[in-house]
Amino acid sequence: MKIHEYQAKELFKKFGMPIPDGKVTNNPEEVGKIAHEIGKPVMVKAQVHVGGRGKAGGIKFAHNAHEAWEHAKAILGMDIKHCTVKKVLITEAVDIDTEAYIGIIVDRAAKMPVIMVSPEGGVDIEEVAAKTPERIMKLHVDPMLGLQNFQAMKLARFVYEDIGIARKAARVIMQLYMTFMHVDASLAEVNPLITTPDGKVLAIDAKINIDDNGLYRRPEIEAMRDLDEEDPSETEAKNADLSFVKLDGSIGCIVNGAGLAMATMDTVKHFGAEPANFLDIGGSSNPDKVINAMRIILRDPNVKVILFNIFGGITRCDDVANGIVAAVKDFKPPVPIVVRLTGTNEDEGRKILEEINLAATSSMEDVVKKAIELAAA
Amino acid sequence: MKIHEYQAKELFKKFGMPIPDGKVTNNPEEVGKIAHEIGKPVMVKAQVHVGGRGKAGGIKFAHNAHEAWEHAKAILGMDIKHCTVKKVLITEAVDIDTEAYIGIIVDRAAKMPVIMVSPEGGVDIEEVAAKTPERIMKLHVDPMLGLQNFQAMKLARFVYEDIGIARKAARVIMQLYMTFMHVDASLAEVNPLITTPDGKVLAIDAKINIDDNGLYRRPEIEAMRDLDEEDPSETEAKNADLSFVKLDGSIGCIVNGAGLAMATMDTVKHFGAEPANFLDIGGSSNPDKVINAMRIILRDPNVKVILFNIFGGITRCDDVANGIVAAVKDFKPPVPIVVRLTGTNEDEGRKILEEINLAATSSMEDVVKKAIELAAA
Amino acid sequence: MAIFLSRKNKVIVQGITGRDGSFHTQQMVDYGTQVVGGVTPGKGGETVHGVPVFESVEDAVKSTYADTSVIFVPPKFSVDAIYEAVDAGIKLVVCITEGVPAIDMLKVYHYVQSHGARLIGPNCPGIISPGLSKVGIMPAQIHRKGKVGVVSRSGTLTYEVVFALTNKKIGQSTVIGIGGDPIIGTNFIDCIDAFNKDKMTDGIVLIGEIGGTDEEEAAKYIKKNVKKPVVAFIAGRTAPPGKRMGHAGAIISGGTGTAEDKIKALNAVGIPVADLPAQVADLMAEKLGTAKKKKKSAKKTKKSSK
Amino acid sequence: MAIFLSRKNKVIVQGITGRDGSFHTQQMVDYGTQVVGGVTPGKGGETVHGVPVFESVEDAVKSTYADTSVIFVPPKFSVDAIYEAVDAGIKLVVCITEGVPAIDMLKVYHYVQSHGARLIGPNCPGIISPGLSKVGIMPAQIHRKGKVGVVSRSGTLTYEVVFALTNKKIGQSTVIGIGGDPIIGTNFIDCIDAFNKDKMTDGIVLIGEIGGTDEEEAAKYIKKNVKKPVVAFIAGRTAPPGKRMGHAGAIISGGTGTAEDKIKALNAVGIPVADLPAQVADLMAEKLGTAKKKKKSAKKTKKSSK
Repeated sequence: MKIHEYQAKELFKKFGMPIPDGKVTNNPEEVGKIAHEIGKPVMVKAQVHVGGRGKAGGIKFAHNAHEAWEHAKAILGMDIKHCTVKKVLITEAVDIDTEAYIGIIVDRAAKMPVIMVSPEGGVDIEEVAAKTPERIMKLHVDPMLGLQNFQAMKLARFVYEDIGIARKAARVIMQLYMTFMHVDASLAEVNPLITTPDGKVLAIDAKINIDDNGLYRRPEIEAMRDLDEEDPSETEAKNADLSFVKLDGSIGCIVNGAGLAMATMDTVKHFGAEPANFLDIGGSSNPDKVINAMRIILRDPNVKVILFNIFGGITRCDDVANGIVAAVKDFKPPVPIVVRLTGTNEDEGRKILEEINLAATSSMEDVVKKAIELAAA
Repeated sequence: MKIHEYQAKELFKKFGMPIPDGKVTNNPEEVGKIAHEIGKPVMVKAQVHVGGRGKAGGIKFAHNAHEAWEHAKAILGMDIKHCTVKKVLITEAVDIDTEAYIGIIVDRAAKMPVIMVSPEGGVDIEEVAAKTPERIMKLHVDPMLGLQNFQAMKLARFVYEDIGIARKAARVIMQLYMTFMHVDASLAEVNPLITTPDGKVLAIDAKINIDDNGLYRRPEIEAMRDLDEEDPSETEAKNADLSFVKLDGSIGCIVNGAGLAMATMDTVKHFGAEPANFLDIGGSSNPDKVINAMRIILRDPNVKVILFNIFGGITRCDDVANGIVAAVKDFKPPVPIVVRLTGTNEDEGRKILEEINLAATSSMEDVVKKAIELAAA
Repeated sequence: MAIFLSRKNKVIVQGITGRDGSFHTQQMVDYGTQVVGGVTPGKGGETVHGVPVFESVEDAVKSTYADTSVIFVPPKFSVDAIYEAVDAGIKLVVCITEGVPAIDMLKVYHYVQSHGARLIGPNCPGIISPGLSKVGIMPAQIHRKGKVGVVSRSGTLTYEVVFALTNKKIGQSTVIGIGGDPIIGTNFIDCIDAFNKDKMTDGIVLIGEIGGTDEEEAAKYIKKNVKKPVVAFIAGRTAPPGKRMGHAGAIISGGTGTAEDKIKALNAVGIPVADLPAQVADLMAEKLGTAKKKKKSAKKTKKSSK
Repeated sequence: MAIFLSRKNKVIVQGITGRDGSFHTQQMVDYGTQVVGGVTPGKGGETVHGVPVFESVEDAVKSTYADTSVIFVPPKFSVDAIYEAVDAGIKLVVCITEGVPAIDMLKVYHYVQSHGARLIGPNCPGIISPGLSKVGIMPAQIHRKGKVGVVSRSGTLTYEVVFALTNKKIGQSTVIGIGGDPIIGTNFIDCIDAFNKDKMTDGIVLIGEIGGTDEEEAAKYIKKNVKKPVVAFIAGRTAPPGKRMGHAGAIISGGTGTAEDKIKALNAVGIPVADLPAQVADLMAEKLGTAKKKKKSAKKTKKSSK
C-alpha cells in the first residue's frame, strides 16, 4: 500500500525524526491560513501516489501566504501521470546546505533489511546507483539483532565529514529503521535528508510503502489508505477479496491463481491482443467471487469478451461454473464469455455450463485464441 | 531497585495486563472515598519493600468503605520486618476460583530469561520449588527471538485445563515478558494470578525488581524510587556515587572494590568482630568520595572505628590519603581510624598520612586486627 | 528418488481442524502420505479423518516421531506455528498460508536456518514427489512419476505446466512450489542444487515470475554448477510496473524484476524460456531427447575409445 | 604459555581518548602489550601516547590487523562497542565498563558466541598474562610470571590474592577478572577448562563471591574434568540476603547464592577454600608442593616398575 508524503512524515515524526512543520489540506482557501501560521516561506507540495511531482510542477516555493494560495490553486486538481492532485502539503521552506539520500528496503536474496545512503540526495537514487554506484553505501541489518548505532554511524560517516552532523544523521537513520520495522514497510526513504547552514539535519521529503500483509495488525496504517488515489474498480475488487489490476486491453480475464493469471495475460498478448486486467479469484471456490469478478470487469467499457481460465485444484470447477451461470442470469453480460475448465470437478463444471449453452474447452491456448477471435468480431 | 506493588501494577497495566481497579494513598481519610468509588468490597494492602505482608497483617479484606478506613488506619504506620508502612493500596476484592504463579528472572547460567509458572499460586514459590518441583514449569526464552505465543501457551496449558482460560493466561504471560524486557527488570512476577468464577484471569498481586544498570535509560522507572523505603544513609551514599550497605556491627569499613570490601567484612567477622557496613568507594580516586564515605559511616552511632582497606590500582593511595586528611581536618572524627595502603602511590600516601600522625600498614589482616582491638578499647 | 520429500516423511498438519487443513489432510492421506498427526490447541484427543489431533507440535512429535509439518493456520498465527514446529524438532516445514508479513519472515528465515531445518513457503502449494508422498494442496492426479524436477513460484501455473508434462508422458521426480512471497524459506537455487544432486532427476523446469532477482541468481548458479538440461517459463511479461500482481512478491519495482530481465538472464546461460506454459513440455522433451542422444553417443565414444 | 592472551595479541582500545582509556593505554604500552590502535569516532587521525586513533573498529582492524579490543566507553555506548568489535572481526573483547544492563547482555552474549569470539566482562579488571601482555586495568607490578592460573569475579580482591601469591614467589600464568555482573561473557568454567588444557599452568585459583551458582557449576566441572590442584576464596560470608553488594551480580536472592553454599560445593569436590584472601597463597603452595612430590614419586614408581 502506498501512503502520502504527509502521512509518511507523521509516522517518521512518531519515531522522533526531525521534520519541518507542515499541514495538509484539500482546500486552497485554507492554504493561506496554514502558511500564515508557519510564518515563514513555505513549500506547497502535491500529495499524490506517483513520483516525479517536482518535474510536473507539483512542488512550488512560496515567499508568503498569498503566493502559497496561488500555487495551491494551481496544483490542486492538476494531473500528474494520470493522478489528479486532491491534497497539498504546506510545509516550512528551509535553507538547504547539503542534500543526501537514506532509504531502506527488504533485500529478498539476503533476507535482511538493507539500508542505503548516498551524499547524492534529491535526485533519483536508481540513477545514482546506475551511474555512480560508488556514491552509495549499502548495509545489511541482522534482523534478529536490529540496527546498531555503530552501523548507523558508519552510514552517516559515509555521507558527512562533520562528526556532529554525522551523529545527528545516525540518529535519523536509527529512526528510519525503527519506523520501517514498526509499520511493516516494504520501503522507507528520506530523499533528500538535508542539512541547514546552521547545522540542523532535517527530513524534507518522505516516502513509505507498506507491506499489505502487515496491515491486519496495523489498523492505524490501514486507516491511512487514500481511496481517492486508487482505481475504484481495484478498491471494489479488494473489498470483494479479489486480486485485481486494471489494464488497457479488451480481453477481460478471470483466473484462479496469480501465476496463472499473469500467464493468461501473457498468452493473450502472445496471440496479438491485449488483456483488460489481471484478476485472481484466489484459491477458494465461492461462487460469489465469480459474480463479483464479472461485475467489476464489466464496468470497463473496453472489455469485449470475458475469458475464464480455471485450473481446478482447491478451486472446484463446478463452483466456478455455478458462479458463471448465476452471474449470467443475474446481469446478462453484454459481451461473450469463453471458459476453460481443467482439474477438480471439471466434468461437473461443464455440465452446469450447458444450462447457459457454454462449452468449456480444456486448453488454455485454445480459450485465449477463441477469446481474441470473439473480441475482434 | 525495588518498587511497590501498586507501581508494578501500573507497569503491567501499560502492557495490557488485566489488573483489578485500585488506588494508592498515604492518608487513611482518603481510603473511604477510594473504597466508595470502587463500590465493591476491597482489599487494603500495605505497600512496603518487604515480603510477608499478609502474615504480618498488612493485607485485609473490607466489606465496605468504613471497614476499609479502619483497616487502613491500622495498617498505615505498622512495622513489617523493620519497615514502616507509609502507603496502602485499595483495590477491588474479587472472587477467586484458582490461584497460580507466573514469574520471570534472568537465568545467569543459561544467559536467557526463564519463565516459571505453577498452579500453586499465592504461596511462596521457593517452597513449591523445594517441596513439589514437578508443580513448576520452567521455560527459557531465546533473547534474540523473544517469547513466542506457542511457548506462552505451553506454560499456560501446564497451569490450566480449560483452553479459553489458558488462552487468556498465555496473553498475560506474554505481557509479563514484554514488561520484564521493557523495564529492565531482574524479576517480574504475579503471585497469584487468579481466575474468577466467571472465567476472568486477573493479576491480583504484582512484583517487579529493577536492574539498577538499566535505570539510566528508564527515567520513568527511576522516578518510582521510594526514598521512604530506603535507608537514608544508603540513599546518601547512592547520591555520592558510593556502593553502601548498612549492617549492625561496630567496624566501619571503607574499601576500594566490591569483592575486597566483602572480603574485608568477612575478615572482620573472622577475627571475631562485626562490620558496620559494606562500602565500596569504586575505582576512582576522588578525595570527595573518601570524605563522603566517612561522613556517612559516622552517622551510625554503633561505629567504634573506621577501617580503610585500599589496594591501589586505578585508585591511587595518595588520593585516598588526601581524602582522609581532609576529612579528619574537616569534622574531627570521634572514633579512631586505621589504614591499610598497598599498590599505586603507596609511599606517597603514607607520607601524606604522617601529617595527621596516621601510620598505614600494608597487610589487610593486620589492619583488621588493629581495628578490632581499637573498637574493643 | 526425489528431493526433500520421500515416502518416509512423517507428516503432521498444523491447523488440522480448520476447513482447509481438514480437507487436505484427507487428500494427503488418500495419496498415501504418512500423515501421523495434527495440531489444534484445545482439540487434543480428537481425530480428523482418522488422524489423531494433539495440543502442540511438541506433543505430536513426542507421540508420532513426525519430522515434517504442513501449516494451514491463518497468517496471524502462522509465524508462531513455524517457530513451534522448528522448536519441536521438525525438519521440513511447509507453510501454505498466504499473507504472512515480510518483516516477520526475515526473523523466521534466520531462525529456521540456524536450527538446520527447511521451510517451504509461505504462500505456496507445497511439495509432491509423485508416487511417493504429497505435502500440500496440489491436485495429485495431474502428476506422473518420473525424472523431471519442477520448481515454481506459482500454484495453478505449476499445475498447468505439470499437466502439459504429464500429457507428454514426461513424469516428475519432485514438484515444489516455493511460494509467491518476497521472503521465502527455500529458493530456486536450493531446489536446483538438490535436483542437480539427485540421481533420479534428469532435467529441471524452473517457473518464475516478475519481482526480485531470484531467477537471475538461479541462472548464474546453473551456469556454474548444473549440467542437467533446464527449461523455464516466466510469467508476467505483460505486468505493469509498481503493481502487485496477486503474489506479494510479484511486483516490478525500481526497474528491477521485469520478465524481460529474467528471460534475458536465463537465455544468456543457455536456458530456453517457453512463450506459453504448455511449451515447457515440448522444450523439455527436446532437451531430454538431445541429452539421451548425447549420453548414448558419449557411451559409444567411450566404448570405441577403449 | 598462557590462556586467551599472549604476546601476539594485537590490541585496540575503544574509547582511547577518554580519561581511563588514555591512562590505561599508556599503562598497557609500558607493560609491553601490543597496543596497535584506538577508536574514538570523530578523532580518527589523532594519536594517544603514540597510538593511532581510528574512526571505527573496522578502520582500525583494516589498518592494524588487531584481534583484541579493550572497551573503556560509558555503559550507554558499551553494548554498541562490543557489537562493533565483534562485527569487525575482533576475537577477544575485554569490556571494562561497569553498569551495562543485564538484558542487553543476554543478546550480546549470544551474538558474541555465534560469531566465534570471546568476551571478558563487562565490569571486570581485564586479563594479564604476566611477562607477556596485559589487557585491562590491573596494577602490573604485583604480578609475577609463573604457573598458577587465577580466575576471579572481583578486581581489587584479585590483586590482594595475586599479591599474596607473588609474595610467596608463586607466579601466575594468566590472571583473569571475569567481572562482577550477573551476565558475563566468560565464566569460571571457560577459564578453568582453558587453564586445565594449558601445559604451562600447574594450579588454579578460583576467587568467587556471593550471587548466582557459577562457583557451584565450576565445582561440578572440576570434579569431572580437572586433575590440577585448585584452591578457592569466596567473598561475602557476612553479606546480608537481598542486598546488592556493589557488583550487580553479588546478591543473595531467593536463598541461593550464599557463600556457605559455594564453600560447601567446593569443599565437597576437594577444593580447599581459604578463610582469608592471603591464605590462598599458603593453600596453593601446599598443593603445589604435594603435587610436585606426587609427580616425583610417580616418576620413581614408573622407573622402578621398568
